[in-house]
This record gives sequence, C-alpha cells and structure tokens, in this order.
Amino acid sequence: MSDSEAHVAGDEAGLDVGFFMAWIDRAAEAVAAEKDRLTRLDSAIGDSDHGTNLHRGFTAARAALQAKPPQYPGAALVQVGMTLISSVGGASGPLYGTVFRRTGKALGEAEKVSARDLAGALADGLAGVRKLGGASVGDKTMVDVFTPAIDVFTARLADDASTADALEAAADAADAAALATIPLRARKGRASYLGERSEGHEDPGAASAALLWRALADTAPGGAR
Amino acid sequence: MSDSEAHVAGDEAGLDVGFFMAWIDRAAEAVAAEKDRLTRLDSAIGDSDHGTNLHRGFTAARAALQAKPPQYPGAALVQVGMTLISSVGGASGPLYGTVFRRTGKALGEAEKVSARDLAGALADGLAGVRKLGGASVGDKTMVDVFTPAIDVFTARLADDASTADALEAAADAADAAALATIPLRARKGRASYLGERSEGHEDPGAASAALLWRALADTAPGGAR
Amino acid sequence: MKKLINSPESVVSDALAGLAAAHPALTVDVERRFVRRAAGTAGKVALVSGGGSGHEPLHAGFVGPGMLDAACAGEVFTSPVPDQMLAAAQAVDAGAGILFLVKNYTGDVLNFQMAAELLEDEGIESRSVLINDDVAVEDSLYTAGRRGTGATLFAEKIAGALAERGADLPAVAAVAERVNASSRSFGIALGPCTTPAAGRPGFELGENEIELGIGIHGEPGRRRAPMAPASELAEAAVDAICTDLDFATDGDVIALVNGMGASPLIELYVVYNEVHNALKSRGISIVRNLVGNYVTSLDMPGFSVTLCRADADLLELWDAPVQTPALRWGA
Amino acid sequence: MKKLINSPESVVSDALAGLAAAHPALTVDVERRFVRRAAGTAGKVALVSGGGSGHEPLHAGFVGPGMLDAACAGEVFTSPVPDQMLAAAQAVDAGAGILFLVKNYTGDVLNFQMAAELLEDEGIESRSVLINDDVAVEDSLYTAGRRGTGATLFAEKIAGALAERGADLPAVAAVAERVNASSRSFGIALGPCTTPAAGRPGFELGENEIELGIGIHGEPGRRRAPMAPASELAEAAVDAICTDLDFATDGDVIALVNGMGASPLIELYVVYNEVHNALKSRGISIVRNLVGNYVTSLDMPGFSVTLCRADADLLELWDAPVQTPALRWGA
Ligand SMILES: Nc1ncnc2c1ncn2[C@@H]1O[C@H](COP(=O)(O)OP(=O)(O)O)[C@@H](O)[C@H]1O
Ligand SMILES: Nc1ncnc2c1ncn2[C@@H]1O[C@H](COP(=O)(O)OP(=O)(O)O)[C@@H](O)[C@H]1O
Ligand SMILES: [Mg+2]
Ligand SMILES: [Mg+2]
Ligand SMILES: [Mg+2]
Ligand SMILES: [Mg+2]
Repeated sequence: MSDSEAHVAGDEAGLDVGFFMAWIDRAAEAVAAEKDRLTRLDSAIGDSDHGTNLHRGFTAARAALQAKPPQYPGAALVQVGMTLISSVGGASGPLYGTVFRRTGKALGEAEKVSARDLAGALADGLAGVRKLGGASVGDKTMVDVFTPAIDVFTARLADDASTADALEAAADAADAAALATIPLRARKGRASYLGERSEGHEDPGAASAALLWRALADTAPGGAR
Repeated sequence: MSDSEAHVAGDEAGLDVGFFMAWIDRAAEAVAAEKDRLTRLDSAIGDSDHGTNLHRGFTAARAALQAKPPQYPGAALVQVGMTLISSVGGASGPLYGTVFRRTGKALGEAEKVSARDLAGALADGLAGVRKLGGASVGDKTMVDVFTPAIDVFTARLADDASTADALEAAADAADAAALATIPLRARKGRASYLGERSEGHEDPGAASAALLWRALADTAPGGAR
Repeated sequence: MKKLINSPESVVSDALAGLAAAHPALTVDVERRFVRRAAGTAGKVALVSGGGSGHEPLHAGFVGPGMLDAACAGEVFTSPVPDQMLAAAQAVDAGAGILFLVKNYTGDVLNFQMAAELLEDEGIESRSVLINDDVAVEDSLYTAGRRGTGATLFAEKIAGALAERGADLPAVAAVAERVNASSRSFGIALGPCTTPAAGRPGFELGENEIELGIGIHGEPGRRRAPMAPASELAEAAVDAICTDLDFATDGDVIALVNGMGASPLIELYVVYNEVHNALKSRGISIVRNLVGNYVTSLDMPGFSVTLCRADADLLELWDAPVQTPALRWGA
Repeated sequence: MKKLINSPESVVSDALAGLAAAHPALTVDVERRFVRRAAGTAGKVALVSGGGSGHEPLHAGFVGPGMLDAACAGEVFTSPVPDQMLAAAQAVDAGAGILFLVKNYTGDVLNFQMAAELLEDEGIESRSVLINDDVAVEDSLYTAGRRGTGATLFAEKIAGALAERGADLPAVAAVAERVNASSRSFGIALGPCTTPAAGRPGFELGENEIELGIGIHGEPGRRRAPMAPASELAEAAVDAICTDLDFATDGDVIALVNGMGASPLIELYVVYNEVHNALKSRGISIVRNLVGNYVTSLDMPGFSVTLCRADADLLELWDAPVQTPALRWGA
C-alpha cells in the first residue's frame, strides 16, 4: 500500500474486464484467507457463518467468471452479483449480490470504464443495498464501510488523484470505518437482536466490505499487484 | 476400631432388636457419608447410581423401622429387606434386599439372637444372593465381600472370640476383600459389559458391602459405639 | 468439535440424502436443495417454507399432507437462496398460488423477496407471511424486528390444514397471519451450539450461567443470568410471553415446549409441567400441546416456549390430519 | 452440570407430572410411578414394560393403542422396583395375562422376576420376554449377557400390534421373542452423559476420541477409538451388527437410527444415509425405518443402529396403527 505512488500511464486508458476479474480473484483470495476471522466476528454478534458464506460465494463467483468469461466490465459485475445471490444465502448474499449487480448494471456495456464511472456505479450499488436492507450509516453494517469508502474514492478522483491513490485512500477509509463499527449498537441484521450486547464487537459485514475495498485498491494499476 | 478389646459382659446375653436397629441406623449414616464415593466408583464401571440407590434405600429402611418398630431381630431384618426391595431398584435393590430378608427369616422370631445365630443367618442371606444373582467369588460383586466376611466372622466365633472382636475381624476382611476386587475383571452386573476395561476399579457393591460390615462391627457391644 | 458428519461442507447434502432415503413419501432434490411431497394436489394453494439448516425437523420434517408442500434447506443457519425457493415453488405450484412462510430474519426476508419477484416473472402468484413471534426482541426501528421461531410450526400446521381444505391464497395467508399475531415465544439456553463450519461454540457460558432470550441461531441472548431451577426458568419464559400478549382473557392456548436440540426429553417434560402450572396460575389452560425437539438450534441445550391463542377455528385446523416425518396425527 | 430440573431427587416425579399434563390419553400414577392407557381393552393381553428413567421416550412414550398398556419409570438409570411393576400389571390386567418386556440388565431382570412372583401370588398369569440385542457385549458366562437396547422398541411395537388383534399370551410372547432374536444393535458415543444425581459426566473423552460399543446407561463402551467421519462410524456399527447375524440372506430389514439424546436430527439423517449405503452394499434393503431419539441416554451425544429382519408377518404388525406420544401412525 506504499509503493503505488507513481501516476501510472495506463490510468487514463480506463479499467477493462480483466481488471474486474482480477479484483474478484483477489477478493476471493482475501475472503479465503480471512474466512475464519469473519466467522469469528459473526460468532460474537451473529450466527457464525459470515466467513463461510462469503467464501462459498466468492469461490462460486470466481468459478463462474472463469467458466463463462464476460465481455465487458458491467457484465462481469452483474455476473458476480447474480452468482452471489444464487450461492450465498443469508443476509449478505442478497446484499452483496445487489451491490455487484447494481454496480455492474450502472457500468453498462462499455469495454472500458473510467475510475469515475466506477465510483458513480458503486454509489448506485450502495443505493441498492440501502434500499433493499434499509440500513443507514451508523447501523453497524456493511453500509458503514461502503458509504465513506465511496465518498473518499469520489473525492480523491475529483482532486485528480490517480485511480490507485484514490482507491488506496478509499480502502484506508474502509478499514477505519470497519473498526469504527466496534463501539456501535447494531440496528440492522442479526446483531440487532443483541441490543447493547452488540457493542464492543466489529461488524462482520463491515469487516468483509473492507476486505473487498482493499482487494480493489491492490488490483488497481500501480496498486500492490 | 481399636478400643474394643474388653470382652463385654452382655455378650452372651445375645443381640436384641435394638442392636439391629442401631446397625441399620449406623449403616444408613455410613451410606449417606459415602454416597458420593459409591456413585463415583459406579461411574467408572457402571451407571453412576449406586450411592444414590443405597442412600435412598437405607433412608427408607431407617424410616420404616422408626415408623413401625419391629418386635424381634428377625422381623427387623425382614422389614429392612422388604424396604430395600421396594425402594432401591437396580441390581442392588433385590440383591441387598434378599440378603436382609433371608438373614431375617433365618433368625426366626427369637427376641434375642446369639452372634453364632447371626453368622449362620448371614450365610443363609448370602446363599440367597448367590442364587438370585448367580455370582461366585471372584466375579467382582458384593459376593466377593460377603463371603470372606462371613467366613471370618464364623471362624472367629468358633475360636471363642467376642462378638465385637469377631465382627471387627470380619469387617477388616470385608475391607480387604473390597479392595481385592480392584484388579478383577467383572463377570456379573453392569461392569461385566466393559470386559477387561473393568479391571483396575473397585466394585461399588463390594465397597458398599464393606461399609455395612464396618457398621455392624461398630454397632457391636464393645464396638466403636 | 465432534459431530456425526462427513465434512462441514457436505452436511446439508448428506442429511438431505438421508431424508430422501428415509421418507419415500417425500421427493428430495438434493442438487437444488428442496424437499417436496411426492404427490401434489391439483388446485391447492401450495405452502413453501425454508430457512437455514440446523433447525431440524423444521422445515423439511413438516412437509407432507396437511402441512407444507415444499421446504428449502439453506446452509447451516444461512437462509436458502432465491433459486431454491423458485425451483421449489415451481415444482409444487398447483395453479392456486404459492404461500411463502418466512421466518423474520434479514436473510430469509431478502431471499424470499427476491424469489417472489422471480416467481412473478414466471407468472406464478405468491404471498409471503412473515413469522415474528419471539418476544425477546423488541420490534422497533432499532432492531431487525422480532425473530420467527416456534410459531412457524403453528403457522405451517394450521395454514397447511386450511390449504388442504381448498381455501384460496388470501384465506390461507390470512390464517397464517392470524396464527402469527396470536403467538409468542421465548427461549433460554443452558449452553451454546457449534456450527460444523465454525467448529467452535458460538459463545461461552460459565458453569452456573444461562442465556435468556436466545434465538435459534446460536447467537447469545438478551442477557445472561445465573442458572435456576426449571420452575423459575419456565416462569421466566411464561412471564415474558404473557407480559407481551394477553393470553388470559380468552384463556385457551396451544403450547409448544420445544427442546433446542441437546436437552433430553425427560427435562422437557419437567419444563412442560412447570409451564403448565405457571399458566394455570394465570388462568390459562393448555388445550393442545407439543413437547419435544421441533425448532432446534443444532446441539444447543435449552428450551423455548411458544403459546398460541386457541379459538375453535384454529383448534379445528390444528386437529386436522397431518402426515409428515415429524408431525403426524389424524386419519 | 446444568439441567432443566428442579432437583435431582424430583426429576422423575416432575417429568411424570409433565407427561400426565401433556397426554390426556395416558393415566399417570405419579405416586406409584407408572403410566398406563386411560382406557383398557377387555380380554386383551396387557403389555407392561419399564426400566430406569433417562431413556425417554422409552418406555412411557410408547404407551397407547397398538403398543404398551403400561410402563414403569425407575429412578434415572435404575430399574423400577417390583411394587411398581405389580401395581402397573394389576391396573392393566384385562383377564388375558400380562407380558413383561424386560431389557436384559441385572437390575431389570431381578426386579421384574420378583414382580412376576408377586403377581403369581395374586393369581395373575404373566410371561416375561428378555430383550438382549446389543452385539457390543458378548453373551457368555463372563458377562451379564447382552444388553437390551433398540430392539425393545421393535418388540413393544410388534408384540403390541399382535396383542391388539386379540392374540393370546403365548402368541404375543412368542412374537416378542422372535423380534428379539431377529434384532441386533450397536451404539457409538461422541461423549458422556451426566446423571442428575451424579452431577458429573460418567467418563471423559478427549477432543478426538469416541467410545464404541456403548450401552444406554452412560457407561463407557467396549473400546475407545479416534473420531472418524459419519461414513466410517456407520460402517463400524453396521459391520458389528452384520458380523453377528446374517441379515443379507433374507435381505429386508427394519432399521432404527437412534440418537442417544444430544445429537441433532440433522446429524442423525447424515448417519441414516450412511447406514442405508452400508447396508445396500451388503445387499440389505431397509424397508421400514425410524430416525430420531427413541432409546436415549440422557444428554449423551452419539447414535445407535438397530436392525430387525423383516418378513411379511412382522411388517404387517409393524405397519399396524399405533397411537402413543412418541410413535404414531395408521388410522
Ligand atoms: N439490513 C442490512 N443492511 C445492510 N447490511 C446488513 C443488513 N443486515 C445484515 N447486514 C450485514 O450482513 C452481515 C451478516 O452477514 P451473514 O452473516 O453472511 O448473514 P446472516 O446474518 O444471515 O447470517 C452483517 O454483519 C451486516 O454487515
Ligand atoms: N449378579 C450379581 N450378583 C451379585 N451382585 C451383583 C450382581 N450384579 C450386580 N451386583 C452388585 O451390584 C452393584 C451395582 O449396584 P447398583 O449400581 O445399585 O445397580 P445397577 O447396576 O442396576 O445400577 C455392583 O457393583 C455389584 O456389586
Ligand atoms: Mg451470519
Ligand atoms: Mg449402578
Ligand atoms: Mg446466517
Ligand atoms: Mg442403575
């Protein structure tokens, strides 16, 4: 996360389908590596399945992309969203599925998309999740992470940061936002059943959202990859 | 068990119903005190109920004797036997019940019985148990204790020992016999299901039989009481 | 963790295969993970339920004449996916529409909602009834709403009986809603449960501690309390339930004393006795009852109590014949 | 130890009181500790069983039309006393004699034997059939003989059906003996159980250890082994059973995959699937089955398998109607 300072030449060329497939690849690896931690977080305030759920989902998504390689970025994310919906179940399946599906839809059929296109599309994805799940920032869910991450991503791009830098900043914001869920009392999802006993624990969906943002940043041209 | 050397005068006068009621009293106390140990022994090679079983039985027997005081020794022991049969259940209920019932029957309707009468009657009781349960010495059951205890009791009386001394010796033999069940492989009762895994554990029924003999010795004129 | 499984990954498929082998009256689609009656009834409203696995016999154990038409099995404690629900609904659709019975958990609600949309695209009408009977959770803006627990069985049984009589979709949905509105539950755990995938208990309790107000997913409850005799635990559950809904005015209830999975039946009968007494002292009579493991949480020790106000109509439907693996009475 | 009880001393009476409250079709004598059908049938052979408590639903859960007439409940894991058996037999005697179904444990055998003698003194005829199906124990001079476990349910069901048809005492005793001779069982524990009175587990197992060849009283088994997948555990049970009795020649069996008390139903279905496969590969078909907690050992995790050779006569009796708390089918 430190050696990505150079403003990469290819940046303006836009992000192609390979970039998005690489993101999902990296996300799947991150989820696999962090599966047990996510499940442990879900044990404390949920039902001990979040790591397993996402691992199943991203494994399936990666396999689907390989089995039927999509032609353009939007198609890739729609396919990921559909696969997550069909394979995850639980709360996170429809919610993450909606993020990807809506983001993909917003990207349309372009062969390459700009980072700004992506930021706008992710905002669409987030709107979809908020509508579906009804959560606001502060309810201790994945929304707590997506919201500031997209804000930072958008703001840094507006400041003419490189894609890699903007995503790096967004991923840092996501990490911070995930940790910031610790003191909160959950108001949505299973953790809300615990009332005040949900305080003091990181939200598993917030933690996984931060992983996805980090994977995205690391995939960026000039990112860790 | 040491200060009972004096050959008590009343010895030849014989044992009356009060003596037998005192024995059961003392036995009930011993079982209550050792209940957990007996159950623990039964955990290792049985079903963890021997202490509870006998505690229930002797509590009931004592209560029955108090509620309906018997007139003579034989009646006391028959009543104890019937109460054990009606209240203990399991293997030990019918077996201990039979010991007391048959011993009591053999004592007949005499108001006082001699120690030799008692030894002979106990042999009858033991014969009843052996017939009912089919166990021989070495099968790792209460029979392993009753057999040498009665033998020693009978032999010491034949050598003109006092009742107290003879019972003391019998109780010592009972203790030794209970410990001697440790290396044996059980061939009767629940412990036999374990095969060689029953080796290395003291038989709970042998342990409780030793308690009864010690209570009897301690009740004797000139015994610990 | 020791469990009678081949692997955490295969537990749901393996159990479905076992269910298929054990119950010839059920058709089990192990691949698509749903269970349905081998034979349907033309023109009948089809009842479809489902949810995460780990609550057995709920739901697959309640598929059969007089109760559900199909049940979808998710991963352990994870709602099934819309594809399963769609496939199940299509398989049992008999032309009179589908009633989805959905326990109120975010995952279940969202997945069934997506399934209903997909089903609409296929031109099949459906209604969904949410079950939310657990008084341990406040139904407020600050929670995901009350959880669905024991009342699910009541709704499946009673709506199933009405559907069997040929009632139409709005009527069957209405009776399920009425059962839900008339039912309340409360659960107490003596210990945690362990999901096969996590491999470790969901929480830890001291030798003398219990969790009050648990759900059915191994999550901790609303609060921790010291262990107490069965009479006090039953009273706590009955009190929580009766404080929330007035069961005394009408007086007759159907009661479920439900084992969470690892509490032996002898203990559940002890609890039933105490629940019976606690209700009696409030002027409430149990007119029908179930005692046993019906809506479980894997290997959790503990119990829950569910009461449903019983009027003549509901009782008649309750008494109607039912032939499923886990519930069976009548001709 | 955390249990849903009021006290170790009152657990049996409290559970009987709960049983009485839950099942109006049963008459429960809480004082004398037996359970019987509320209504008898004149001229019918009466089936009486019983044993230590802690195996629920065995035996009281099998009292009702088509199965037992009465059941006696002893203390936990302790045979009932002759007085109970006598009182139960007298209460259900309908003039055609009493069949005592006795699991082969020293305590049960001796107490039932005494009861039969007392009953004879009262002028009531009785026969006793010993159930001893557990292949984990050698039936030799060096043991108390094989234990009675899962076959008890089979004998109670099938002899109960024959008695219901009006067969006489020798015939009913004979079919019970035939069921016993045709049945074999084997059990595996993943952990110990804890009796209320002892308050601590009967044995200790490592995180990766199991007990093979257990009975139903929380005693250790014949040997300790490392934990293995369900497929291997099922194979071990089936192998032990089929080595002891040739089930392959006739080929059809009734199978019980029984939970010991704390293993969730989802796991029992996983085991059932493996038992089914293990038998299939030996040319044996399960033609009837039960999967669930039927003959339990309090809160023990684990399972047992019982097979019974099934000919047309036995199957017809198996399929005959039964209406008890724990087993119920037919009209
Ligand atoms: N209504 C909601 N809106 C947004 N996110 C939610 C909502 N409900 C739950 N979540 C997220 O889903 C995560 C839980 O996912 P998961 O454990 O996979 O599903 P489940 O709760 O069904 O077991 C939570 O940590 C939270 O971040
Ligand atoms: N056949 C037998 N003959 C003599 N004593 C026996 C026999 N079977 C069992 N016992 C004794 O009974 C004791 C067990 O008693 P208990 O635990 O109360 O009954 P159960 O075995 O029915 O649980 C054993 O330790 C043994 O000493
Ligand atoms: Mg979860
Ligand atoms: Mg014992
Ligand atoms: Mg879940
Ligand atoms: Mg016993």
